[in-house]
Amino acid sequence: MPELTYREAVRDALSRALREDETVFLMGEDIAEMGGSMAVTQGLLDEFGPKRIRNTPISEMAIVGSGIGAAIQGMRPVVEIMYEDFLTLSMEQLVNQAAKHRTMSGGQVKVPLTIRTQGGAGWSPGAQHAQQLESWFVHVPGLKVVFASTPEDVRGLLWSAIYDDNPVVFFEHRTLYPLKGEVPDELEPIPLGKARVHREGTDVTVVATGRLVHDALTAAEQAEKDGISVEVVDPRTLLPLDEETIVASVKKTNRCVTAHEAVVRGGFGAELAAVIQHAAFDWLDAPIERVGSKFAPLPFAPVMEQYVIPQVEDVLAAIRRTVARA
Amino acid sequence: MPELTYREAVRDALSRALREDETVFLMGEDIAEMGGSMAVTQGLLDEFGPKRIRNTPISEMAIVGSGIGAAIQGMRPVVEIMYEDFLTLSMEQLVNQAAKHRTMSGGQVKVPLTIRTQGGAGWSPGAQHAQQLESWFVHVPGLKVVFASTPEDVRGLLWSAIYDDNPVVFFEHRTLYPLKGEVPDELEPIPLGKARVHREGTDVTVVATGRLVHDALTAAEQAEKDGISVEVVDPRTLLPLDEETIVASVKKTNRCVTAHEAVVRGGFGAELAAVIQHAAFDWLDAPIERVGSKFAPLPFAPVMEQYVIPQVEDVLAAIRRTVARA
Amino acid sequence: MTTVEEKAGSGGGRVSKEGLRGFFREMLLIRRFEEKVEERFRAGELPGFLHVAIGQEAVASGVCAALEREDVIASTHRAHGHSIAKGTPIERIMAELYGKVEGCSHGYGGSMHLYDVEVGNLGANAVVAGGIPGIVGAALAFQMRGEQRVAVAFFGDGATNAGTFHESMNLAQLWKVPAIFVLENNGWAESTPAKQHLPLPVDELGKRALAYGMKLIEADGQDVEAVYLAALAAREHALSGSGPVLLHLRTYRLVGHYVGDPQVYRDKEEIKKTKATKDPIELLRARLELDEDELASLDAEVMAEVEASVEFAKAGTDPKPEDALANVYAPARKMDRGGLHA
Amino acid sequence: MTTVEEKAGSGGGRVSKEGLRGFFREMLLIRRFEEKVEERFRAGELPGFLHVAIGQEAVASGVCAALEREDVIASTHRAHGHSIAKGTPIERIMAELYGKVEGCSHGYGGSMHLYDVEVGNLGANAVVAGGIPGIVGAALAFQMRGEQRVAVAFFGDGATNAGTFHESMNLAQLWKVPAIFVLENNGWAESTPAKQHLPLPVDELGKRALAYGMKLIEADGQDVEAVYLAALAAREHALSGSGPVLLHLRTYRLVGHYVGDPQVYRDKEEIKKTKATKDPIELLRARLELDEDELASLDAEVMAEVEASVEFAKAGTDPKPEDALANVYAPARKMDRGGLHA
Ligand SMILES: Cc1ncc(C[n+]2csc(CCOP(=O)(O)OP(=O)(O)O)c2C)c(N)n1
Ligand SMILES: Cc1ncc(C[n+]2csc(CCOP(=O)(O)OP(=O)(O)O)c2C)c(N)n1
Ligand SMILES: [Mg+2]
Ligand SMILES: [Mg+2]
Repeated sequence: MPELTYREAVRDALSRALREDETVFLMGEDIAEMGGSMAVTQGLLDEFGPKRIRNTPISEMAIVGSGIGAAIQGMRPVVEIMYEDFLTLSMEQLVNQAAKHRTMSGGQVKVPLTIRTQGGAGWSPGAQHAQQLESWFVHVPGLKVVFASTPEDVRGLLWSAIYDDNPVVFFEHRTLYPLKGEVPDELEPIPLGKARVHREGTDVTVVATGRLVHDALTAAEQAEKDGISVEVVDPRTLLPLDEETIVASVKKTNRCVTAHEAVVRGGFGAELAAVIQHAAFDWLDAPIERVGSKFAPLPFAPVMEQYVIPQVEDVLAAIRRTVARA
Repeated sequence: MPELTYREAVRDALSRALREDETVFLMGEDIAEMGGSMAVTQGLLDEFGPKRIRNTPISEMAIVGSGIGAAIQGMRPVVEIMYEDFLTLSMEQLVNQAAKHRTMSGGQVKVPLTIRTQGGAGWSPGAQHAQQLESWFVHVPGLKVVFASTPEDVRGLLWSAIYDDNPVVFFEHRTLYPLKGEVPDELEPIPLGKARVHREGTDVTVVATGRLVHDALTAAEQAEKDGISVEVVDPRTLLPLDEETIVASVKKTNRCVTAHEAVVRGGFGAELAAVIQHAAFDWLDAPIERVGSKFAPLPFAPVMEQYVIPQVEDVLAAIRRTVARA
Repeated sequence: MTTVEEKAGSGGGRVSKEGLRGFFREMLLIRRFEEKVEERFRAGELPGFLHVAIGQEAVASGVCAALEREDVIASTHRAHGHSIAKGTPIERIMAELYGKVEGCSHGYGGSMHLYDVEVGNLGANAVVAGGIPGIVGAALAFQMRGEQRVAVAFFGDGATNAGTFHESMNLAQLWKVPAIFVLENNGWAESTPAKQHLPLPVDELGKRALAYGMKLIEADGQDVEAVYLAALAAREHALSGSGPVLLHLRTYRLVGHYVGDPQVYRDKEEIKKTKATKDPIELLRARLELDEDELASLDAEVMAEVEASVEFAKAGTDPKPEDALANVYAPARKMDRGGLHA
Repeated sequence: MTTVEEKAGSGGGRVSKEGLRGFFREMLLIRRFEEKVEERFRAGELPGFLHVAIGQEAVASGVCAALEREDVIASTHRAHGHSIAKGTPIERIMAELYGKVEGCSHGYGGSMHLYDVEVGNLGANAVVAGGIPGIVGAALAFQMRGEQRVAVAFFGDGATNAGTFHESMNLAQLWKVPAIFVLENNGWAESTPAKQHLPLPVDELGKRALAYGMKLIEADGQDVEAVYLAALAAREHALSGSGPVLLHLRTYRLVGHYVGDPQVYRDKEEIKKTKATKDPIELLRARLELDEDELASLDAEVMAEVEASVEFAKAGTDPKPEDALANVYAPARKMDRGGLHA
């Protein structure tokens, strides 16, 4: 099996879709000559030309909004919002338009639009370039929400997002772009709505997303040395949510930790905890622990930044707290 | 004690603050001659004049953003976003600017800005005039979030919001404006961050916000006929959250239902459930039940609308489910 | 949808008397439809939140007559006229207002969300300016596929203050997509008069186009012929590859912002005078020299249609409550390994 | 902050040689500061994400010299020059880039969030156009209180495509607040050249003002004297009650978008030619006829300051990790029954 970086895996899904399907095209800031601020779309301009790899003005509302209009007319646009902090500028189009057109029209239209974006801390960007906002979109009926953590997943899920007939907000994590991993020769579409069990275990389930999947795996290895067997599950699609896989895991392990980089309060971990405590109430031997950023806008200075965002040790400590319960 | 409607109570807080304090002024669409689309600001133009009761263009970003700038310069602006669906247009200013200025500046500035808005279904507005979005803001460090459900509360909390030195997103519920209730002669500021126990009970705690507080009270009365004693708690301030009062109540009743009009998935009830299962794990005798809207953009036709939004019976059914657990 | 023979021969030509009578009938139909909507709302029969465009009929009729069926529009909260003029039968609109399955949005939309994709109505929008960027995207799709179609956004003077408007205009001009931006300038945004919300004098709002170097075409929005000819010219320009057009039409709202609006903010004399001098239907009646009899028989015809639409709507089917969840997502598509998609 | 004697007597006057030398020194300081920043970043000493404004020094210096200390500015991701010119000592800026407590944002901000409220810097903004509406609000506060102060927003050509820009310009003109919108037009938005992001020719971007009827003042952004005089005129206009000004300054980015940008998207010849002909410091040096000796001694002076700022920064205090949570909220105020607040 070939090895790709997470960045290459995103690019591979994009270029295959562009190659196969004339209705697919890209819009976003600096995605053409520069290949995107994360170098994800490098080379695509050369292969597909400026009609399909479209640099846009700094107009996040119009980028998403025109994507919606083109999607309704039968195209499959993939738009890029350079940092997810700037999704804040397109919320109206995402939430009132993309998510609602189908219901409001009584099923007359569909909006096969993919909105790729990325974010994540750990490189001292300060408060406006690293906020993780995925939980907002989980609250919006009509959207689908994906957050992929490995090269294989990001490729297979992006493909499915592009070919889904609904608007999909697709989160990538900035610190994962250089991450390498094996991927199948042929692109395997990964259905939206299926969680992935990364590691089996019997004592506690960590449900993690994005960068925290990797931190959870590291924490799991460390815990193993103390004889704690950790199962790590990545929902991958946050909406619709694969409750079945997640709940089954917790019913097996009887303990649960949720982990993401977003701040804990109001984060996706809250939804997970609410679902799990409800569905696995009689199985839980300890309160569900939530790991995430501390409640502050991200400060610049590295020492403060590292204090705010969750680390492997935070996951490990949460694992330990759950197993410490009688 | 005088009786005021919820609408009059909001107006009373505004006009007292305007009267006492030159730094307070209002901005919003149609708040002047027309007195606001909900008639909340009626009469204020006559008393305070157009310099302080400012009609704005349809520019939700600029309304919030200019409010931020004026607040940093020592004013206490109260801006109105006509429907909370339109908050989607001002998310960038709210989330990246208002919430972060203080941290980003290392404490040099404060942003004493109040953002009033309203929403709520039950009057067939269709999908773009009734979405309840309060949970998004609970996920944003630097903001405070209030959702008041009675005339007394809305008056006392709005006062505190105006005089708080931080940006406060202040939610009113459209269907509550005509609701009458007693208020103290003198305006009593209600501190942000204090929940209110509306009704004491011993079998189950309903933590409800907005319109659902009243539905919860009605459900509680009906449950009482079956011998179920329900405690109803309204957090009132969603951020910061009065975990102490809420958790103490659940530790007493051992059961909990959360209730709001927003859709359940990713709603404020998720955060409540996550907090409560953690803090009251050993006290809970049943899974926490969440009541809220079904997962759909609000359809227009009344039969479908009523099906989507939560009703008294939904709260009652959830109460019954919790007490049915052994 | 009014069809005007001379359409093919655009470029300053005048519309025949026949053509004008067609416009008159359609505008009257829109007027009577909306009056009926007001009446039924006051009678408590119609749920929701309604905005009528009484006084603005010439805009809807004139613009839509210049469009082809395969052209698309996006409308606003004030959508009945646009929808009728784009070709949706009035009974399907009335049924929508009654929340019926037979409605043009199958009861999911309501007055502020009238859709009819078959005739090119991509939906009315209750968020001011919310529909405009979608029109840029539709026009982009037409351009990319080399289709001779235009995409048209209706919006008001108030909407030109929204950032969404700016970004859309800018992007459309940058990419020279075949879009027409129809600025339906009635001088009010709800209760707020132009001078309180526009930094430009109300009649100079066309200057918004200058910020993008966009083609501006202006016409008297109360004169349906002028609107029609201007819209034809706009369509021609947009299709020529020279870029989009801002079509600025000065018009007048003869009634309140919403049905039931007491208009406390508006001078009673001004309302009276505007009604007396700016009614596009009256103006056209005078020009056509329709006498009372002709008018009465036309009116009876139109009223019968409107009454029939109410009957149709009332006899319609209520959605089932659980239908609420039927259209949240488009159904899953088949997908093969390696990506075949169909 | 450069102080120019002639400031009082505005209106077309020229700046004395003395004054120009002051500008030269400040521009050189900004240049050397930013070159040092690049160097320290490449050496791995500076965390985060850095944008320098090499080539745009005349804008920062010229505009800020025309302001009073009590005037306020909002800056962008490209903020060092604005901050220095508005009067923050460079060692406090350098300390910020090193994430130190002594930094102008106490280590919380970083390069894209330089604040110094005491000298009127309300903060740099990492969201394009994000700081503009706040400036309208600051100007509104000044207007409401009758203070003779202006509020100034810096932003680039790319930012003029943002809805936030439009809403802010529009509101400011509507209310005639004393604001100056400084359009620092370098013809690029990151890797995207003007012709790919602006529908107007890059030199005609001042036309954005026409959409609001706003006063436009234009000047050569590479000529610090021209910038200064234009900014003085803009300030006078803004304070006169006639409304805000769009101050359009054509300038050039001689380097990459961010520190480390390989500029693959940019023609090497164009970069070379621009560097050779558009460097505002070179242009001013030639005009002042500074000889090598004078230049060398000035440079040595300035470099010493810059080196000292690095020493200061490195010797600074690291924040404590838990300080991260210290500024999320302003502390509670005392509040009495009935609402006394103090
Ligand atoms: C973004 C947004 N802000 C506010 C409103 C409330 N609102 C509905 S219509 C309207 C006025 C619109 O004015 P204009 O665009 O001129 O259209 P008109 O009503 O005159 O047809 C306002 C403020 C809204 N629907 N959307
Ligand atoms: C809303 C938003 N979109 C995108 C970005 C990413 N970005 C940072 S700077 C920049 C280009 C800005 O161009 P311009 O306004 O001309 O300023 P310049 O960099 O030329 O000084 C972009 C796209 C951002 N910071 N904010
Ligand atoms: Mg209008
Ligand atoms: Mg630029």
